[in-house]
Amino acid sequence: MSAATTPTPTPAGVSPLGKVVLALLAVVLAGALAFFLLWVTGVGPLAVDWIIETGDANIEILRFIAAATGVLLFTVPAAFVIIYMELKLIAQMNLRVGPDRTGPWGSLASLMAGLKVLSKEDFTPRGVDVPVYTLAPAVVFLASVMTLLVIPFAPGMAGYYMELGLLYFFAASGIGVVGLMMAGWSSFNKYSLLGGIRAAAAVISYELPLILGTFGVVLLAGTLNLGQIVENQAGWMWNWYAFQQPLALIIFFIAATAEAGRTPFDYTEADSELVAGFATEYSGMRFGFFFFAEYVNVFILSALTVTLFLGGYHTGVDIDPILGFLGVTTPVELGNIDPGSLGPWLLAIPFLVPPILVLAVSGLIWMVKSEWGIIKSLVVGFVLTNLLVGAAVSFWAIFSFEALLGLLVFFGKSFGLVALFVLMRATYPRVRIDQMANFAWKWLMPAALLNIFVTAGAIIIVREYFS
Amino acid sequence: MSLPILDGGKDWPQVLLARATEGKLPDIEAAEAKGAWEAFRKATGELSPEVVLHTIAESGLRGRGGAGYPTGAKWRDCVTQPDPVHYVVANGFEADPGAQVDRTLMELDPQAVVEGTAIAAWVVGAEQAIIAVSSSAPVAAERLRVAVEEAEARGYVGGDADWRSLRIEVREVTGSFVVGEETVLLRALEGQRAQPDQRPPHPSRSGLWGKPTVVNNVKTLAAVPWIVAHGAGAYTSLGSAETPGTTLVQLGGVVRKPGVVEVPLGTTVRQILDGPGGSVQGSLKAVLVGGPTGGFLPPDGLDTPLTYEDLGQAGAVAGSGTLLALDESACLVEVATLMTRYLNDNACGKTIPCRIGTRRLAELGAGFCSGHVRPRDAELLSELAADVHDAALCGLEKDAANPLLSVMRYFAPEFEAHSVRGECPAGVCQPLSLAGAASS
Amino acid sequence: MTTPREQVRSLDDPEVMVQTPGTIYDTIPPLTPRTEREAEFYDVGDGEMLVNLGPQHPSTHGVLRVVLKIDGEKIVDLDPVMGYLHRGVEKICEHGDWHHAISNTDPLEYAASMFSESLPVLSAERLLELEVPRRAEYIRVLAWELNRISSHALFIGWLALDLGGITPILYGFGERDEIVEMLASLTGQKLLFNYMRIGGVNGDLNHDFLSRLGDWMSRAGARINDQATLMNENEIFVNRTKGLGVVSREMALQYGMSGPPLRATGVPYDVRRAHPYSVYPELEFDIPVRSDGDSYARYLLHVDEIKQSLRIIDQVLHQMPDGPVMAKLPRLLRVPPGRAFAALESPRGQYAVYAVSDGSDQPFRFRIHDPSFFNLQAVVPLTRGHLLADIMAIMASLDPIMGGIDK
Amino acid sequence: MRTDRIPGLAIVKGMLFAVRQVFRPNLTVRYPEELNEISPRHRGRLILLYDEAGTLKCETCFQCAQACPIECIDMGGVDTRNRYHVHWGASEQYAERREESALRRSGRPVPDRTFDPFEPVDLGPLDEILAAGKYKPANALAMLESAQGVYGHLPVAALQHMAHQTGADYAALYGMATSYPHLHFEPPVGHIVRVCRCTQCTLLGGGRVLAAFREHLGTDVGGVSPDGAVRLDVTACGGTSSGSAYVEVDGEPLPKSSPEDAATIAAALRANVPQGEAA
Repeated sequence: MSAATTPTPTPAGVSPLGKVVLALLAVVLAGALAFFLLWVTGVGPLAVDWIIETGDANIEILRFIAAATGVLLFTVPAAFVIIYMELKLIAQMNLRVGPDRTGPWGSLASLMAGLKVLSKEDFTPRGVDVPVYTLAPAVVFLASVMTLLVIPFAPGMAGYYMELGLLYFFAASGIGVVGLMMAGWSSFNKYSLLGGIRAAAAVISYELPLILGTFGVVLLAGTLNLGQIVENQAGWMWNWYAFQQPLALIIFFIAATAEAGRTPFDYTEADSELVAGFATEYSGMRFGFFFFAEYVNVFILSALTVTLFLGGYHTGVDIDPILGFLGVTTPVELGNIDPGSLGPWLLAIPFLVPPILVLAVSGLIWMVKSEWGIIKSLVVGFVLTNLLVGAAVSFWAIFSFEALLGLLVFFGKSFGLVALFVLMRATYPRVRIDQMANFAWKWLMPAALLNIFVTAGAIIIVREYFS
Repeated sequence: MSLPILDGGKDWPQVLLARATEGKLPDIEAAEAKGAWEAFRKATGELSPEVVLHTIAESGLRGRGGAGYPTGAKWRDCVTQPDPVHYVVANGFEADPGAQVDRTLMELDPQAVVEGTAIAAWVVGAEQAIIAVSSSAPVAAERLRVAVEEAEARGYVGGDADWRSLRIEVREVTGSFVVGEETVLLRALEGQRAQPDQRPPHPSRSGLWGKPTVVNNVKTLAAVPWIVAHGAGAYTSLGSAETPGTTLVQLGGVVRKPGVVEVPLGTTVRQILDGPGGSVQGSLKAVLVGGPTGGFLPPDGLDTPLTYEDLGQAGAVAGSGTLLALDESACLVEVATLMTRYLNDNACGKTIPCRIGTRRLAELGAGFCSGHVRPRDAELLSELAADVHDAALCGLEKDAANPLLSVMRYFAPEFEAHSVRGECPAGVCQPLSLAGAASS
Repeated sequence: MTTPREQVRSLDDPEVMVQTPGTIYDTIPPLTPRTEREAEFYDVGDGEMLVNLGPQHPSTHGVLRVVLKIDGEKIVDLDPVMGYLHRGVEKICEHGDWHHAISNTDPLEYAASMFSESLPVLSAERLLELEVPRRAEYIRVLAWELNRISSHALFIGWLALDLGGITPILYGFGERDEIVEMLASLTGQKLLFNYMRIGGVNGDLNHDFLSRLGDWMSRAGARINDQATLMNENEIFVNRTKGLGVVSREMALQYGMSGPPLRATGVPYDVRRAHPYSVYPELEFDIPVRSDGDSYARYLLHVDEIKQSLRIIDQVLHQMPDGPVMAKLPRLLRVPPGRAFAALESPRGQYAVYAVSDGSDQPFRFRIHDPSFFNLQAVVPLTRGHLLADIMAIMASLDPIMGGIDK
Repeated sequence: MRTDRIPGLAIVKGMLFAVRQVFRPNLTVRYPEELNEISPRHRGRLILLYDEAGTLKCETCFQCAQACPIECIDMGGVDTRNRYHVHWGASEQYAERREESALRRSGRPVPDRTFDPFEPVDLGPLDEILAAGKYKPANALAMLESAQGVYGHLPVAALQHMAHQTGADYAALYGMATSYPHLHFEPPVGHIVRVCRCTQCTLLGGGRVLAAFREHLGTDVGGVSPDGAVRLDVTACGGTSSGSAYVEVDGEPLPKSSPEDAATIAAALRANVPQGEAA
């Protein structure tokens, strides 16, 4: 350690970043080598042909698998977004700040909650009926995830266009309740037993109005294929079934809250009575599944409401007449607008649209973050709009304008309804189980039946006398 | 400064002071002539550690440090510990300022102590042994070091063969009265703060540096060679049935011939006083047995035999082995109070009952002496004494209240004299100004 | 006659042994029942189940265990078990002097500790016939009323939380925090104030407290009105509480209930008017009374009482005289021998103490009468036959504080 | 469902109200950034209190300070034997407690000698002792003894330096030193009076002699007279005292001792007259 010899900077091993780069380099070299070998020995082209050939043969299965994985992968981030939205919204309503430590404005709070739940030990208490106990969360989660397959997110972008889409939807979501009862029964705890049985009672009394509620729409649409139902609601806002079936919408929405176990009816895990209802004995990722399943349920039911009643991915504004007014004569297929035909308005777009967008976004930010001051929210707004527009344009380039617009509109409506669910959670106390049951049988069921008769009658009259 | 050696009664055996040669510095040749290290050679040569341990246990030898714990059991407990490293500590730290019993033994027959330590270390399998001596006895420490060097020269210890590689070290320790306590001494040897530790675990399980350690009084270790040489049966025949063997007692006070004498356990206090002590000058008022933590025995209590159990019942304790005869000129209440105050000053302060309790006991005693007595004081004193005894973490605290308690038990009229009539039978007490006590 | 100790059978007694785990319906059979009511309660019919509600449960306002015998959702019978928070405060008070009693009785009604700590103060003053300076009396009334508002704000929040609404509790705490911050600047503490002293109060009003009180008065009770708008007409809340746990006049008087549960049945009994103490006779305020005695009436009553308390605070601030805040007291306070019964109107009812002094500086006996002890007993007849979710609503509306009940 | 009014109206009103709340400023105080200002009368702060009789409620026995897991107990004061004890533990528990002595801030006049500026001491020899002891707190006793050998006593500067170097806590070293009677804090004195406190000497009036010495030297056993001239200490006669209690003055034993002699000797020693004339 004498100071005489000048200490040469011995490389204390490769820095972490160096290690990553080295690994990548290795992979790339291996790939190149493999490719070169395949190509030289002639095996490569044969393999490629074989892949293409078998692919064509059963494109359907491949498509289904792609759709299913896409749906599965989509649910988890959606659940994170909804959890964060609920945390933040309820906090603001309670004059609280809500999560604001993890990530900007606490946006990573739900992600952290997910990781925390992942890292907790899922402990199996003694005296538990082990097979049923471990399977319950899987059943509940899968049930709610499978239903997403049939919902049309955007034109041409639904998991699988099933003829009996709606029937499949209710069948899948029905299994969820079985999962709840499995959990309630197997965890050898009186409170969770009560929670499980309450879930059963809720299903019996609310599944019927939920399904009967949709009969009106089915009668009007004439098909169970959700994609077709949404197509029927194209054009102006009043084509939406909500305006033709207002009563059905209300019935469906109330039954949906009960189905999802949301606040006026969240007796399955009513924390002030049953501690944590059916999920009392669960911990770690198993509890995480229940937790996610509940929020995915909320999203699915609001998505279904949007699909059935609020015109799915349609903007509710018939674009053609406006274009006519703007002097655009040819029936415009949104995808290939001929810029030239816009005439003077073409200039408007680059100058008017960005500032309006920026002002809108920063206005929104300024309202939420009043203490930031105008300049800061403007800056943040500007950055955010650029990101959004960038993402939208790139999405547009990949798919198509309709798909982009459809997706945005669909998500806007769905998350709007989810916000409504969250609002209800903030302001409502819990309904007692017997009040809930007789409300379902005495009010919702007759209303749903009445609605079906009225719609049927109307259809017959219209077909008979007007067409 | 050292007291004369008195010759014991007619048939009293000489175990510890067999080789006590007056005046001349005992060297190893003379000692060996009289049989020193012979037991060590016999043990290490012919016998195995297990046999020696068995003989010690059979002999019923009990610790002379004051607690009277059977030495055989203590060694066996230490031997059975899995930890390979063991220590042996000879406790020559004589805490009682008024006693020089251990010092006399160490000065007159250091070989016995060193040999006993060596045998103990050999049995227990200790690589290192420490003989702790109080820094107020430099002569004893010097002679012990000489004895150790001679033993190393002889090759008994300090060699390099496995069991002969034992290194014996003589360490001078300075500290207050409480350092005489087993665990406190270990802490002092480790250089830590001199405070006792919770027992169990006993030092035989985790002592010096946390290793199993055998801590024995020098008197106990000095008896070990004699037992190994003469066999267990011979030792049990000496002294009383449940506490065989002899111990050293120091006579003082108004006895005609003060000095140190070797006494078989079980002999009564009266025999010791009248025999070697040459009976008492003037009228005997009380006998203090056991130094500052001992108890006062009334004249009619002199027949209690010198054993741990009987002394315990009588309210005294073997302690440092001092017998002080008091005549009418001593005011027992004042002496007891001063002894309690001494114990409080020398307490380590670790437990509240000991640090505060003994102080309040001293104040109560001073209250009696100076006559400021509150109605419930006597009752409060006995109650407080019981509490201090129960909360004891070390020997000092357990016996701290013995003086006052024994005076209240046997000399109640003297207490009444002080509290009710406010005058002192011995005419000694003026308003005693205990510096701290009176003013607070 | 075998004492209860012998009746306890050891765990390895086969009959007591727990059967093989796994069946959800097995319960450890209780000890041999001591009373015939216990015998009748513990023989479980078929289809019935014994469930423990508490002692560690989210909505039992402290540590209370209720053994429920339920048939599905319906509560067949219930047996509340109390004593989990029992520390023997009355006995402890006998060992400390009268000043210690103040800090001992502080945590009894921890949601409104200004009242429970005044017990030893009022009873000692009554025994000493001590004349408390008028300014101290006014400051006491001010502190009482502020504490009453914060306690009512909490009550409304708890009631809503027990019924599932999660927003009103936040508004309640918003209101309570402001008041409690104010009292902290006056007394130094936020929950257990320890502010009352025998012969007056611990400290005079200071600038910090007055400035906070001033700007709070301007928007006093605003957040409680927020709670009211959220809950008063809300159909779900009204359905859950209207006509639930109806307490009749006779039943209330028979159970010795007091405070809002009693006034909800039409009996206008309020200690501030019935046995006036301190300077209440000089203040005008009326006692809100309702007649239908159900949980909803009790809730509305609390909202009205807050308005009355605001009126009182206004008057007190205007009539506040000057002068000392503490009477002269000997260093070693020896209370003359005798007996005194001192009562005051706490947010939950009549808080009273029967104090006996034997002339020494320590109270001889300190019998505390806690209102929630009597109010909570009504839970058993009220919830029998109702559903599991109702027990929360009824218990929350009776507003029990376990600290005061178990003492 | 009671429908004397439009059924859903109140619920909708409640929801609209909740939405309006979103835009009102929220009440949370974000703790680490914004601090709720504590009222001057806040009673949560740990400040040493006197009991009614005005005596310190605490004997600074250090047990709580050593037991405190987060070392937040900051204590200083005088113990019953009038020996000052030192501060212990980090004092940044409350942001505003930057100054050294919580006591001084509490406005109570307590002699706090530790924080008087102690005069620096030549730490050279101490470093050698520390090196010999391999800076290990386990050898603290040996190092303290050799330090006393060098300086004649244990100066505060030396103890502080030793604490910093070995990493042992200052109070632990101080506590160690106080538990051994042969280690002293006061600078070396001119004269030392040693009195034997064995039972034999007590019987011969040792108690009264010691009391007299305490009174005239103005200190207790193990202490130094206020003017720093004489130290009162303990010795052991081993039971050989006869006639009167065994007393040593500067090493030579007195032929006989009595309370009166004690008074004269004490006075003489303090007047710094060589011991010869006083006897």
